[in-house]
Amino acid sequence: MITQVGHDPLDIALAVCAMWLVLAAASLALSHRPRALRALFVGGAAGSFLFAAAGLLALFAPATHTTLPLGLPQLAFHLRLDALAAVFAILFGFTALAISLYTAGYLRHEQTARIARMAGQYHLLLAAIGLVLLADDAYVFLIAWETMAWSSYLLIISDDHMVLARRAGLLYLITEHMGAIALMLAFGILQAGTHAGLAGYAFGVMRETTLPPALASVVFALGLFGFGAKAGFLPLHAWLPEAHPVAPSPVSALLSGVLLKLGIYGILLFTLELLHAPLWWWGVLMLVLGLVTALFGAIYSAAQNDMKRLLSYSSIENIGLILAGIGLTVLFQAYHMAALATLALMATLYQTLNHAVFKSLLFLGTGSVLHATGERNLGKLGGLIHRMPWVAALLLIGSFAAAGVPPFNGFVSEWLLLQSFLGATSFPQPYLNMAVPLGAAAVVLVAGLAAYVMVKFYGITFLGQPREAALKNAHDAGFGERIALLLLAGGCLFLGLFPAWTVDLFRPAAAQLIDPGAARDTLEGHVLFCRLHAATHADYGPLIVLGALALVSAALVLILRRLAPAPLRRVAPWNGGHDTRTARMQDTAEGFGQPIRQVFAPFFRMQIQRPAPAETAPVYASRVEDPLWYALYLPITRSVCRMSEWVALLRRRRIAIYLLYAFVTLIILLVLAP
Amino acid sequence: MPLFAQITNLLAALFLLVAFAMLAQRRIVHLINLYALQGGILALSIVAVGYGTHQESLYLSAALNGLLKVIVIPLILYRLVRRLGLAWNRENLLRVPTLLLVGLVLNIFAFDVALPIAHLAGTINRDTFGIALASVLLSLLMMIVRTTALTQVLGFLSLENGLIFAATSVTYGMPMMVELGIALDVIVGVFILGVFFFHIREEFDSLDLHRFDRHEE
Amino acid sequence: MTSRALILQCLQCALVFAGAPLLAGWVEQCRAWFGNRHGAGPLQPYRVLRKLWRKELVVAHAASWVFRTAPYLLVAAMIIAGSIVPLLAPIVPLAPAADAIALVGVFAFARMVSALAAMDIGTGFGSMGARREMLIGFLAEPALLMVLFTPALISHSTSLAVIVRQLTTTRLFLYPSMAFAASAYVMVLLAENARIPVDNPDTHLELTMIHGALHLEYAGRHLALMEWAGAIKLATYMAIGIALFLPWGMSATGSASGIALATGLLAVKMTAAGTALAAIETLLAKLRLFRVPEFLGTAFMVAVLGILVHFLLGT
Amino acid sequence: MIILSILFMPLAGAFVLGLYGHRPWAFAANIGFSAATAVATAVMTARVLAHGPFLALHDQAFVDPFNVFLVDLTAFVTLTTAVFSRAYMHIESHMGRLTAGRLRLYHSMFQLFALTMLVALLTNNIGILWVAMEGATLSTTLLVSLYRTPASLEAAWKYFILCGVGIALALFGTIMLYFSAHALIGGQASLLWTDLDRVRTRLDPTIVGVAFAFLLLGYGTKVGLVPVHNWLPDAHAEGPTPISAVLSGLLLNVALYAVVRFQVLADGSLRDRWPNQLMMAFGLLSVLVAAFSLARQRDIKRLLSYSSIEHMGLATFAFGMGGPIAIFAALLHMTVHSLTKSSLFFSGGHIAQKTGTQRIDQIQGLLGRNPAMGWAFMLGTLAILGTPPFGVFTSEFLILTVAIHKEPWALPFLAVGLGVAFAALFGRMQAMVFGETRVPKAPAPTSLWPSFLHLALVLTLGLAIPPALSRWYTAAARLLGH
Repeated sequence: MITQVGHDPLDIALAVCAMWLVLAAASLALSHRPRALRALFVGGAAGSFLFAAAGLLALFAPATHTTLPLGLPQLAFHLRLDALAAVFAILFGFTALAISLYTAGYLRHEQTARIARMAGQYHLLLAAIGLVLLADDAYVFLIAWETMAWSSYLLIISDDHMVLARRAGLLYLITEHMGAIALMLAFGILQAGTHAGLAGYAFGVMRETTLPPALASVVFALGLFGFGAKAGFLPLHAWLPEAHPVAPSPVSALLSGVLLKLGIYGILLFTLELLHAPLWWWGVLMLVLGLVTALFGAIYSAAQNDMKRLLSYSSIENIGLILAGIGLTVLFQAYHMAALATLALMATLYQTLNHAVFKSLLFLGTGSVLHATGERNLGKLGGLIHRMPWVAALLLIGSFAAAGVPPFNGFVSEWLLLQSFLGATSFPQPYLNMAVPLGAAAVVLVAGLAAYVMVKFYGITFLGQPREAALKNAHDAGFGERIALLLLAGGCLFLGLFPAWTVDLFRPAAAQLIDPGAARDTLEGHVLFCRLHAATHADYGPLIVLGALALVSAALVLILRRLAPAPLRRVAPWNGGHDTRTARMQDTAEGFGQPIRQVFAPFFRMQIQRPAPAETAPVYASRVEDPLWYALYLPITRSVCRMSEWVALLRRRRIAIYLLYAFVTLIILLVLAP
Repeated sequence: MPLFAQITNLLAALFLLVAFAMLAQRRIVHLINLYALQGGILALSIVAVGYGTHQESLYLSAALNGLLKVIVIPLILYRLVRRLGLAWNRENLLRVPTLLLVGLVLNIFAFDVALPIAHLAGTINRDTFGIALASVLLSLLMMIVRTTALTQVLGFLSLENGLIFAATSVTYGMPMMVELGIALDVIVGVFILGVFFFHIREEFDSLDLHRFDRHEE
Repeated sequence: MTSRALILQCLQCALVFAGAPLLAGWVEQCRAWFGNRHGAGPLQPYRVLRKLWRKELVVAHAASWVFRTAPYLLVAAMIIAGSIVPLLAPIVPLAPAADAIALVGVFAFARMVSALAAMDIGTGFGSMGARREMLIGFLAEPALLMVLFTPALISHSTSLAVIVRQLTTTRLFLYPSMAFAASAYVMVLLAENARIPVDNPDTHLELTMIHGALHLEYAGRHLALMEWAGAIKLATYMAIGIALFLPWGMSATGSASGIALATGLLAVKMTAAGTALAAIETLLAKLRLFRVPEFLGTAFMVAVLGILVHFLLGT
Repeated sequence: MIILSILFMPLAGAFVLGLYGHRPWAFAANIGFSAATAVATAVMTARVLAHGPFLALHDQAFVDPFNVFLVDLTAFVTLTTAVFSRAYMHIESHMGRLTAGRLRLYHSMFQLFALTMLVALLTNNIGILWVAMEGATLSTTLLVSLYRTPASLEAAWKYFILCGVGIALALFGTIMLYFSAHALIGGQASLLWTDLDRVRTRLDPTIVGVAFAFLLLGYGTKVGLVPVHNWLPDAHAEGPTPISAVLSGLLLNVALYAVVRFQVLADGSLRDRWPNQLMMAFGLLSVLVAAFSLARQRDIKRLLSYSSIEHMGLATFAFGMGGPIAIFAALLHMTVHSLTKSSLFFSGGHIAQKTGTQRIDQIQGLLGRNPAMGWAFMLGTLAILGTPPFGVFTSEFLILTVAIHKEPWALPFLAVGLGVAFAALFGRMQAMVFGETRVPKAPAPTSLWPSFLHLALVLTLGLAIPPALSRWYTAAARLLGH
């Protein structure tokens, strides 16, 4: 425990935000010096480190706040760094540290103008994210939130010559803006409830006020929509698989690793902090929505053939799990089951942190693959483990983590989540008792699918034989990128092996949002294992599992060396006697996804192109489309178009008609005049 | 009722009649004549009001209006018509009876709106307010149904007549400065329109408004 | 933690490690008998292992370190799993390492390792086997978890040791929900261990095999390890089933006599379970691959019914 | 005196440039006269800051917190537009689109237009206000048709007729107001706003109700309120860009200013919320219709003009809601909209000039060749769409805040309007700014710094409102709200 702090963590964090802004401005000045521009990213990384450190300091100190002399006349900028924000500050700082380092290396071969543009936008985005976490009134929050949206939009369309990038960027920004409007309304209603005028926009005042349930539900719904647009759960997910593939890989990592999490932060802020008395059905709604999203994401990611699309659907899946966790937390909280609420909250936060780390790792890894091969399509990769040993080894860790198997980090949060599901059996409503535990099955199904997806992702990219001749020239990641990947893989291992220590990071947040006593007692543990005292009792000791794995395998190796010292001989693969000289004998990405498409066929909107029997160069292709796109997005677009057509009918090409409008309006006004 | 008030009411009725006539008139030259007539009636009614209320400034106003609307503007318009070769052009007006019927309905509506207001008025010739409103609405209607630029402008000018009529007969005149300003605007407007017509004809070969509605979205 | 517990733990590890092939052999022997064949005897797996041991280690050119480390990791993972399940007494020092959920996780880890290893060479069979294996995995896991939830709800813990202690130390009590759980568990066991009707352990025929395809490129001691890991997995699943559904006879205190009795009883239970497995396999026919989801879906439904029954009838 | 000097500068400018507007130095002289006007307004502002509001010229002119900042804004935007116009019109005359005579006309009318707007703002006499508004229409009619193309003639014609009719209706309203006040005040003073304001509670509600209908519809035509907005897109699209900038940035504001002045009187007289409801209805309708119209525009300046309709609708709605915060927000909205929209017209004008087309689908990849132009346009679009940290966000935020308190029924409409407008306008902008570069290299230097200057001001207003400005807004809100 840190006792004496030299500086207020909030000041440090603010200074870092200011520094990022300065770096963004500096990119304008240095726009012709590529080395200096890349050095900016190292500076940004240092800032990220400080930000994470500030978060860590803030965890163990009482929340600090301050105001800046900016903003509206009766509403100066309120800033605050509390325990919840601190958790996300650590997440953000750590992830951004790795991503900044990675980017410094990644941009080595880019054009100077592009580096300059990215450097400016990237650091602006970092500053905006930092400010979102520090914001303590709705005005600052919205400013930071929207600045974050459009600066990330600019990053997404860095390759603006691609039509797809522009389309994706537009979809993203429009979704975000709709969300922001909803948030503005939600904050407005919250503020109206405080009866404090503009000053009611300060979160501090909102925390003191309790809204009547009906209004609170409206706020909740608007907030869920607004933050959902950012986090990307159903049906607001459509921008995710479009934007991630076209964005530069570090940006995808930042999007998936941090930006989605801020949606989660917002939902936590709304449901547990600003609206204090959650209603039980909010929890159920989020739980169902979360599980549906998770299943959707998992199924769809299994059907993808593009590395980054696959990963982005996997992000949807993880966001779904996180949302389910929040749903459980709120459900427990609504029934005042503090211990279980704490458990579910910790599962949520754990999952959030995990996903940030491993998904950034995976996206950065795909970035390196993309750099080395110029290929995003899984069907044209393969065998990269020989060419890119570093990336392959580190991404293996990431894949295991994403698949949620012990002793890696993905499993810890899954375990906590399942345990909280298991506790969901003593609600006053019997049907909740019966229905909620079934959610656990969905979680496990999702985890199983995630493992499937990760085997597909890793196996097809890195294992097997190269599917294209050009892959033979692939090179491993450079130094900066390697450091970043190492950092994130280390993060995965740490989070996986030391759950008890990680959980300590969440205690202050749980104490802030739920109950200090429960936060202290629900989970305990030490370096070897962590122990649960909620409705169920259980232990999990990943370090023991890993130790045993290592010990037994080492012993086996030694014993077998001694007992069966047969020499190793390299031969051509056997393959049941079939020819293996061509890499085309391997499963394609589509082939690997086939069982999923078969099993979940009703969920897909599929187009399959089957070769004719006599074709000499047979091509099999399948395209999986999002049914929600057709069920929701296109109809909305169409109805807007129709509306605007109707409105366009008002333009009649005749002055006489326009005069008639004026005339009729006048008559109407005169009729209506009092 | 004093005599001048009776005269004002009579002039108001004539004013309205001319407005109806303009609505139904097809030939441009006749339209201009009617406009001049309306201007004359307007000037006379201002004189009557000035006489009845002993406001000398209204005589000036009457002179100004008379000069402008009986002489200057009609002259300009005649010249324009001649130079544009429109003198005997006639417009295709659809269903004059229908139009007049609509005008009648408008009239009733205007009187209905004006009634409560007229009751409150302290001035003597309060009933003219309804007539002013009616003639404004009729002029608007005329602008809507006309298809050439020149006739539309005539509708506009007649609308302006109605306004001045309202200003003088109902309220015994606006302050002089305002009246002067209004007059200035009207005369500048007419000049600009004159310039305009030539450009429009140059570009479109016609003053028919249907021709130039194609640049829209 | 007493030294007795430690001894017990070591004993259990050894028992699982060494005894697993025997169980596999016994099942094969029973199948042979049911199929009117003589069979090679329950010790046959040991002979196979010894033969593979001595053979030259042949590895494909394209194989990377993933391929070569996988067998060791698999055996290690299975041994860990086997040592956590209470076998003779509900005293397991290693229990804090993993509860029932983590146990499922360990199996998932092993599955992923074997699937990745199979894809490493880049042959058609390898990746086909990998995807089928993963398919069965994600279908079976929810069912397995629902099975485990029933006893976990009864005993308010997911720790296997706690569950077993709860089930053995209270006086004999029949939980109707457990009957559902047990039948679902059997179905999951069949799927997870590549038995008929989901997979045929005897064949390497490409159209039918799932599990076998994963081993296709392995030879020598690697193959031996893979086979051994499979045997341990089967034994562990049997042990879990016995611990959850037939825990009676375990020694509550871990005394020497109790352990001896428990060992004897375990041998009887295992023999019976092996025979039953062989009988099931003989009676059923192999399903088409895309019927497997239905099969496992049934298992899931049955397990969920078990939970609902638990809520309905209470404990 | 100071007011006379403010009015004298543009008047002198109109005369001088009417004679010499085609000379090479006329471009600079145009800036000079505008700058002189701006200096004079600054002096007046200083006086207001020091001594408070005052009446002048026998009560015919007045300065109060409401119009003082609009006067400043008008002078400032006129000045920056003159600066922009220097570069822009230079290129235009180089390209042979303007003869000497037309250049003279342009410069002269530019100053005259500035004069009419200043008169409209500063006058206390609602009759003079009407005359000035009509003058503004006349002077800009000639500017809209400056190029004498069929489209511009058509636009000017529409502008003239529709605004002429509108303003005629406003005159009728003015006359009725005069009529109703005549009995109470009598004589010339019945047209003075300050006097009308004094007796506003005693004005006859029946007359004022009808009068307000006429006034709202009349001046609303010039504000661009739906359904009497139809002149606006054409006039903006076909005139020279500097004129579009001042039309959108200033004329609409001045017209709205007039509406609000009358709303204050109507409020006092009617004492029910009829004027407010009317303004809210017109405002909302404008927001919605403009938002949905945006989706179908293919011309860059037309696009911007529909956005103007939307924003004026929003400001009208805010004035309609009433109350200190809403009026504060509406005033702020007028300010930031004026700055942002003129900035957008500056950059948009240069874009159209460089690419030789105003059609959106023929413009692509601005960022590649002319990054400054691309960024100016993109940031301007973001700003106008209410994206923080730009000032438009602040005013929209406040408007929504008040709407939540007072008029929750309007929220869905506002949300839909803002959302659709965002999607439509941003989509168009993106298509122009990003993508493969198709834009030829700039033929002549551009003057984008007015554009960036405006954006910087808007950005500052989004982050913090200077105390002096905030005091003005508050004082104006108090004045209008009583």
